[in-house]
Amino acid sequence: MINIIAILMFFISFFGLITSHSMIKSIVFTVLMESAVILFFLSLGFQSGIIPPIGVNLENLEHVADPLPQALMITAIIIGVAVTTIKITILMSFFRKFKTTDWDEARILSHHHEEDENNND
Amino acid sequence: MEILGNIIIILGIIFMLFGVIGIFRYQNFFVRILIASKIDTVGALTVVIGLAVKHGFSFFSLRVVLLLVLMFIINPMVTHIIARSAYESGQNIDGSVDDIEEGNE
Amino acid sequence: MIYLLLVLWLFLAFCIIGEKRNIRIVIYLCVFSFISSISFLILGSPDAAMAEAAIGTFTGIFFIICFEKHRELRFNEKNASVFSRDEDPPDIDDERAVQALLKLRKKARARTRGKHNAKSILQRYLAPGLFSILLFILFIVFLPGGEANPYLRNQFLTQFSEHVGGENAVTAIYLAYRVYDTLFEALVLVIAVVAVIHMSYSSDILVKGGKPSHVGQYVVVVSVLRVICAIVLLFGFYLIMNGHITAGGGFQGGLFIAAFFICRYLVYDIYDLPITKVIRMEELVFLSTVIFAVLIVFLGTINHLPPVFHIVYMIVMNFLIGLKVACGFLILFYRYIAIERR
Amino acid sequence: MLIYLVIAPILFAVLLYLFPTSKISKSIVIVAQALLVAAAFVLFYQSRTNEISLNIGDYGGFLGITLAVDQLSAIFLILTVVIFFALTIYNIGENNSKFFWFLLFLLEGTLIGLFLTRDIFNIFVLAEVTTVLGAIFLMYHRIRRSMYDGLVYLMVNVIVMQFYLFGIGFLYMLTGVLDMDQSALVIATTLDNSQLTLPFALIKTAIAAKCSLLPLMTFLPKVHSIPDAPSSVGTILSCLQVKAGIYLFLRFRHIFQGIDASSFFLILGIITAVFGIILALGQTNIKSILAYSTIAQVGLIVIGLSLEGTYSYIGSLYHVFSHAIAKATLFLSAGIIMRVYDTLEMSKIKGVLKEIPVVGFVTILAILSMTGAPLFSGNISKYFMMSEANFIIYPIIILINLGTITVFIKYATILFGKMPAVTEEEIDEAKATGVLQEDRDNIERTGFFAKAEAIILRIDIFKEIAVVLLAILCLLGGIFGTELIGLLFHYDVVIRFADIAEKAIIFVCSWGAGYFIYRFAVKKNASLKFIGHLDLNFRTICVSIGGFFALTLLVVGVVLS
Repeated sequence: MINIIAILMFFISFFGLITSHSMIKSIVFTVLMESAVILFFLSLGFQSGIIPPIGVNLENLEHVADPLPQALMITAIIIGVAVTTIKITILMSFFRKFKTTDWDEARILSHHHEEDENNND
Repeated sequence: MEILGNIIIILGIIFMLFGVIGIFRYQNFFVRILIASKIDTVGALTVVIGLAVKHGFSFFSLRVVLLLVLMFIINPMVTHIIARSAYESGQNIDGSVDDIEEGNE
Repeated sequence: MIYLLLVLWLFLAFCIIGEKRNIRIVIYLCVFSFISSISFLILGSPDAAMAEAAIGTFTGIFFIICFEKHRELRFNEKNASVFSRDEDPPDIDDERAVQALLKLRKKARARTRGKHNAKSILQRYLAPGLFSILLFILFIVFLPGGEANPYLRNQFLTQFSEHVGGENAVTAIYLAYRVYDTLFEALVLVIAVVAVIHMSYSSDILVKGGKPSHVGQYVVVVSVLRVICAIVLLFGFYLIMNGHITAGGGFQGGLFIAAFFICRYLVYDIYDLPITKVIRMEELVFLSTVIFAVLIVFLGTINHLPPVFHIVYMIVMNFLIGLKVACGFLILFYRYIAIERR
Repeated sequence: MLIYLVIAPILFAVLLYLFPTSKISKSIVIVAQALLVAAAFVLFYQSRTNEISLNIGDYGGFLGITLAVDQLSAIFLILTVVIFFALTIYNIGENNSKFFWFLLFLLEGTLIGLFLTRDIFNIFVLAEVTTVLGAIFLMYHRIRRSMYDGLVYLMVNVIVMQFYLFGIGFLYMLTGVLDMDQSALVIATTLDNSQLTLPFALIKTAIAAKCSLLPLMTFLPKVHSIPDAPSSVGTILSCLQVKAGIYLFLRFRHIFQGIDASSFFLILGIITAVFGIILALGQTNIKSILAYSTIAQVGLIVIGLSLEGTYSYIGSLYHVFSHAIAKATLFLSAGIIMRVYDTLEMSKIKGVLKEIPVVGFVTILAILSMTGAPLFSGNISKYFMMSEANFIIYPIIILINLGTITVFIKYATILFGKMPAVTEEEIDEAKATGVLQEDRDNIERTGFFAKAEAIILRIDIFKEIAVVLLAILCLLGGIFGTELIGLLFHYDVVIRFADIAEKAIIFVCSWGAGYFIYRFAVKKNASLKFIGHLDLNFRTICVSIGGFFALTLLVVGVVLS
């Protein structure tokens, strides 16, 4: 059930990505997408009354969570935040130059040299 | 001990319930922030005290009490800073808006 | 309980879709991370929950500093384009170039605005919505059935205390079995720091003349933070030193130490951080992390060492990673408050 | 040994960055690079006899991460170090900051890591690192277009890698391991195809975007050909990053053995190649032509890999090699051309052969190799690719080659003619619009100043050495083709002289036909130009990712089963 919620979240953020005109929103939706995947990983082997894989003599216990996805997801979270900071920085540099956060406007503005040349031909 | 703890936790949840009703009841920003801070402080603190009582005298309770102290310090500060910055950015006490920058919808 | 939280989680995503003001989007994002963090905790992974909580806070802070630098970004995405000459001169000095850019912007705006206005909300959202629902349904139809294969889980749970030691299986995997991944993850942070410094506009690499925090007038805040910041630092070191026994570890502890420096910035208005030295330190720590990992794990030394040294290895490794993460986020924070200042 | 090939460049890069002086001694860089090449060749030599593998930490039981070199990894490893060596020579004469070398060595280390690792999740981590590094490298000069395209590149790759991560989540759930070979074994023994459809589609979506297959192909070449980015980054992205996609394609085909989607990828490859050629013909910018022709060649490689048979497999892999080297030659010489002419527009570049004869000559050699002329490496690879094609695929490959020839005839027009002079008005206008101002920061574009200030521009001798070396490699790869294949693939191949003669005739005819097509159909075709400047915006790229995912899911789940 939780994995279905994660998939739903994944596609809600996908919907956000294909509808939003704002760069900030797009960055936020990629963060949401990452969260959805992380939730999916952590929900692998979920059962009610699950306990974290911390302590001794875990091998006898049935309800211990899978430690591997957790370790993987810590890695994924950190990579996610590093990439997000880079994205924010690019966004700021971009905004400083062109004063816009709209994808379409940004495209027209940043390609305008080419466009002019095409019109001249 | 456990029954006492449960009673205190339920009391805390009732405080929170009143707080939530209050937020919807009043329209003035400052009244709302006052009530919201009640949820943070009174409600959450009571629940945490209840937890500590429920677990008795143990290491877990010690940690919970530490948490309680932190909440006791931080929550009022946060409320204070929200209210103050609202005031400074032009929200009047009587509820009218001075020149707060609002993006048009 | 968890389903209730997750429904709220989904609801927040819808809120972000419908919201137009950027500052609110970021606040929703922070709440979103908070809820994810609690859900992760309920799913039995306190380490990931702690990382997510800290990360959510930091991402929010970075976004808000970014908005503080360009106040027009805070509100409506459509309003975020007040282009006045006197206020913020663009990079190009030449008057004609500015005029050309202005004209072009006007043209671009007219073109896109026309497109935006032509469609109603239904037209804008119907086709993408149907497309997303279609993808979702396809996904659900082909969802593989069957239970999760517990092979590696059982292997790790039964063998980690013998192989690596400690009581936290996640830390054991993170620092010993998959330390190769961890090194690359540390590398990504190094790259992010270097990239942010390279790509952001600031007159100097030093943060000299950065913006004072102006929190000094908030007497309550300053006096409370002065007490809190010591606890934050202590808690950070607690997490690092006990990473192998309880939840937490180098990364989470490092974030707390970085938070301590942010408190310090707020309380004492210290913004003359010698950034070049911190960068150098960060990279030295990264180098020593790699070399340490190579010496202990990659050469297979860990299997020949007595179990006590396993614990020592994990504490040292956690400490190095914590120091690295703290330096990295410290540089990021100070860089963000220094760039594009007014 | 294995691990130091990955760790050493990374350590070296960080040490360079820590180095107190801002200028890096050139001899250090070149010695480090030469050592890496030597290490890679030693490793290749060792791996010929038996597969070398290393389980990090010696934990066994698939608990740790395994690195291994087999035949496939070794080929890509050699390719990576050779191209990076050429890039180092190319950049050695330039006044690059240490940040440049930092990025270059990190990219080399992570790409080698990507080719060596056998862990599915580790591939995700390394792919993210290479993406981030590529994006930063694109924005090295921090100007104009590169920021928008760099942001799009970063965002799209991050989204695509989320699909990949989702896929390996399902794979881990089903197989319980993260090791490639073991999961292939588990999949072959215990799982059936209906369970694997979803992870297959998710992972293939990511890989298709990495090697820019059908719906995603208009965005990657745009990124590869950003005029403001250093030409080294275009080379790395176009020659190695795209090839990394091919590598992952092969690896995951091995994992999902049960799902036979080769006919699907065959069709995709054909369509990709055709579209790549049409788009390349519509370009007016020399770097974009090169970038789009990469897409066509990737399509060709995917066709070859989807055919059954050893010869076509070997031919395709050899084509990865020969195409990468020829494309690197062309990209780097385009960098030199850009420096001299200070433009990438074809209409303004004329008479390269007369102005910079070495570069012109090298360009001719590389074009001959790309189009598959006899005696060049492109010929050998295409020969083997076609030797097992059936009667439908055979003419298609010849037609695709004809298209490639037409594209390169268009490209070759820059070689002849007379170099146009710079007028006073142009200089005035450049000063007025601020282009000149911007170029001050841009190290690569100096030709304009030379012209404007009437200085004779001297081309860096190291750049010429690099491109000449690469061109010689193209030629060697053709002359010693069979020996090289024997060395790389451990497989003795025979080339019949009659076939070569037949190919030569077809080749000459193709050149004739290509020239006529170019002369009468391409040269002044407005609609081609319109198609060439088709530009997907960010939302459309996301939609096409989703569309590709749905298509793969439906084809694999419904049509093929």
